[in-house]
Amino acid sequence: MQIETKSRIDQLTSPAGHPVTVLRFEGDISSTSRDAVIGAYQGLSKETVKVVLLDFTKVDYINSSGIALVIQMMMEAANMGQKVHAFGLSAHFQKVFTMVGITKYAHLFADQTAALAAL
Amino acid sequence: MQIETKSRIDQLTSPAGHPVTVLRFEGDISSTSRDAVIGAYQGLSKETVKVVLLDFTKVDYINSSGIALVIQMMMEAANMGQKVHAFGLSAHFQKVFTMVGITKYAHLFADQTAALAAL
Amino acid sequence: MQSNAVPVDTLYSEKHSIQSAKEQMDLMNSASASTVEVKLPSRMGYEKVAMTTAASVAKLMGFGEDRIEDLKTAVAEACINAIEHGNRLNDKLSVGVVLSTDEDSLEIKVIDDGIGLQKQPALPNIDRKMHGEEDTRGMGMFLIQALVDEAEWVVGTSGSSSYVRLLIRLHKQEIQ
Amino acid sequence: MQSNAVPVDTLYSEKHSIQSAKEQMDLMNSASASTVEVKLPSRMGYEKVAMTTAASVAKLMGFGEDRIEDLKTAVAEACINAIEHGNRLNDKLSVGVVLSTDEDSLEIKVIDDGIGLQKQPALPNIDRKMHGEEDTRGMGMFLIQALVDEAEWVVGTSGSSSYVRLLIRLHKQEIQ
Ligand SMILES: Nc1ncnc2c1ncn2[C@@H]1O[C@H](COP(=O)(O)OP(=O)(O)O)[C@@H](O)[C@H]1O
Ligand SMILES: Nc1ncnc2c1ncn2[C@@H]1O[C@H](COP(=O)(O)OP(=O)(O)O)[C@@H](O)[C@H]1O
Repeated sequence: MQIETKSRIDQLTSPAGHPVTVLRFEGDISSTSRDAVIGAYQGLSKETVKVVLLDFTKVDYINSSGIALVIQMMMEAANMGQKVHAFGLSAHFQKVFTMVGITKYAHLFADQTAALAAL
Repeated sequence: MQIETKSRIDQLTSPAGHPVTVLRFEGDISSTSRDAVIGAYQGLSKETVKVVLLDFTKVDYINSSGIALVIQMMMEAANMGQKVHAFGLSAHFQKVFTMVGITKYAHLFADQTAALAAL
Repeated sequence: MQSNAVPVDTLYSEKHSIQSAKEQMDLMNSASASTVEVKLPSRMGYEKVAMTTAASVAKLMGFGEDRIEDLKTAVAEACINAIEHGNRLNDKLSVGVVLSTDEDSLEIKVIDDGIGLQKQPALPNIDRKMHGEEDTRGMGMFLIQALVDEAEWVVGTSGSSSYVRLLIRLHKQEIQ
Repeated sequence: MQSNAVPVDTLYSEKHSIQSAKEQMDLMNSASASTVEVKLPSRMGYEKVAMTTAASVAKLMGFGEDRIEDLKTAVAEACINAIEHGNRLNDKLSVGVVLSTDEDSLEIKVIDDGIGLQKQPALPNIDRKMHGEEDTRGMGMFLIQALVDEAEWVVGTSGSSSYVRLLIRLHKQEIQ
C-alpha cells in the first residue's frame, strides 16, 4: 500500500568542471525507500564519485523514517570522503531538514542550476 | 466552513473585433456561489453584453449545486439573447459538463486564447 | 461518457434493522482490516473532507488520476445528499463514510440517518432545464451513477440509517 | 524554526479507563458537532490518508499553506508511531484520528491500542547520528513537537488506548 520510490542516476559536470553524480528520487521517501536511497548510493563507485547531489523535485511526501535513510546515506558517504548536497525540496521540507540538522552536513539548493553553479 | 467564491469581470475584444465579457471565478463552485455566479451575471448590462465567457481556470472544486447555478445563469442569458461559453475547465469537469448536457448550449474551450479566437 | 448499468432495482432492498450511521459503520468495519472510516458533521463543505480522504485511499491503491477525479465527484455528491437530504443539515447527526479496499476495487458506503431515497429521481434533462420546465438542480445521483462502476441506494428499515454504496474498479471490466 | 514549549510533563497523566481506540473515539465525539473522525488500518502508508484528511479539514478552517504543511508532517508522524509502536503493525487494530475544530484552533488526537509512550526519547542529535553514535531514526516526536503549537502524549491506564494530542492554532499567539 506504499508508493514505491524510484531512483535514477545522472552523471553531470558543473560549470566549474567538476563531475557531479545526481541521484534523482521519485515517489515517497519513507521506510520503504531503503533500496532507492541506500541501495542506489551503494551502487555508485567509491573511487570516482566525489559529490552526490540528491534531487527531491519529484518527491511529495517525506517522513522521518525516510529522512533517517538519507542521514544513513550521508553518513556512509562522509566515511568515504564524499560530499552530499540536495535540491528540489519544498520550503516545508527545507525547514524539516534544517530542524533535524541535516544542513550542518549538506547544502540545500533551490534547484539543479543553483546546485551545479555552487559546486 | 465553505470556501467563498470570488468573481471578477473583464471586458475584452476578440481578435475578430467582438466585445467579450469574461466572468472569472475563483474558489469553489457550489451551493454557496449564488452571488458569484447569478449575482455577478445579473450585474452585467443586458443591452451591451452579447457574449459571456466563464473562466474556470482558478476553480478546483465544482459540485452539482454549483453546476445548477451555472445552468440557471445560462438560462437567464439565453432568455436575453446572450451567448455563454466557458474555458479553463479540467478534463474531468469538461466531462462532467458534457454529461449533464451543458455542451448543447455552451462551448467549452481549453483556454482564453482558444475561446477568443473562436468568438 | 461511460455507460454504466444502474441497479436501481435495489433501491428498496431491505437490510437488518440497525439504529444509526455509527452502528452501521461498526457493523461494516468488523468485516475487513483494510477499511478506512470517516465520520463527518452534517454541514455543507465537509463533503470535501470525505472526497479528499477517498482520493487518498484510491491513490494508495494505485488508481489513475482520471478515475480518482471520477471518484471524487461521486463521493462529494453522495456526501452532499447525505448531509442535505438524509440528515437534513441536522448538526447532531453525522455522515459515515466507509471505504473498503480489496485487490482490484474500492467500495464506498456513504451512510446517513435519514429514511433513504423514496423514489428514483427522473434523469436530468438539459433542454427542460434551459426552458424552465424542471429544477436546475437534480444532477447529483445521475453523476454518481455515470462516474462509478456500481451505485446502489439502500433504504434502512424502521428508522435505521440508509446508505448509498459505490464501487469503483481498478481495472475496467470487459464489456460482455 | 519555531519555538514551542513541549509539555512532556503530561506524558504520564492519567485518564479514564476505556477499552479501545474505538471507544475512545466515541467518547470524544459526543462532545462536539464539528468533529471529523477517521479510522485507519494499522498498516504503513495509511498515515497518508489521515494526513490528507487533516489537511482538508485545516483548509476548510482557513489555515494557510505553510501551517497545513506543518500539520501534515505532524499528523503523519503521529500516525506512523501509532501504527508501528502503538499497534505494532497488528492488522486487527485500528488507529483512530479525531479532528476537533473550533473558531481558532484544530485539535487532533491520534489514538492507538498500545500501552503508550514509556519514556521520553532523547532529542535527536545530528552529530551523533553522523558519527554512528545513535540510531539514525528517532526524529518523529521531535518533529511533531517542533511543528505544532501543543503536543502531549497521554498513556492509557490498565491496558486502554493511548493517544497523542496535537493542537494547532489558526493565529499565532503573542509571545508572553
Ligand atoms: N441520501 C438521501 N436521502 C434521502 N433522499 C435522497 C438522498 N439522496 C438523494 N435523495 C433524493 O433524490 C433527489 C435527487 O438527488 P440528486 O440527484 O443528488 O439531486 P439534488 O440533490 O440536487 O436534488 C433529492 O432531491 C432527494 O429527494
Ligand atoms: N504511539 C506510541 N506508542 C508507544 N511508544 C511510542 C509511540 N510513539 C512513540 N513511541 C516511542 O517513542 C520512540 C521515539 O519515537 P519517534 O521520535 O517518533 O522516532 P521513531 O519512531 O523513529 O523511533 C519510539 O521509538 C517509541 O519507543
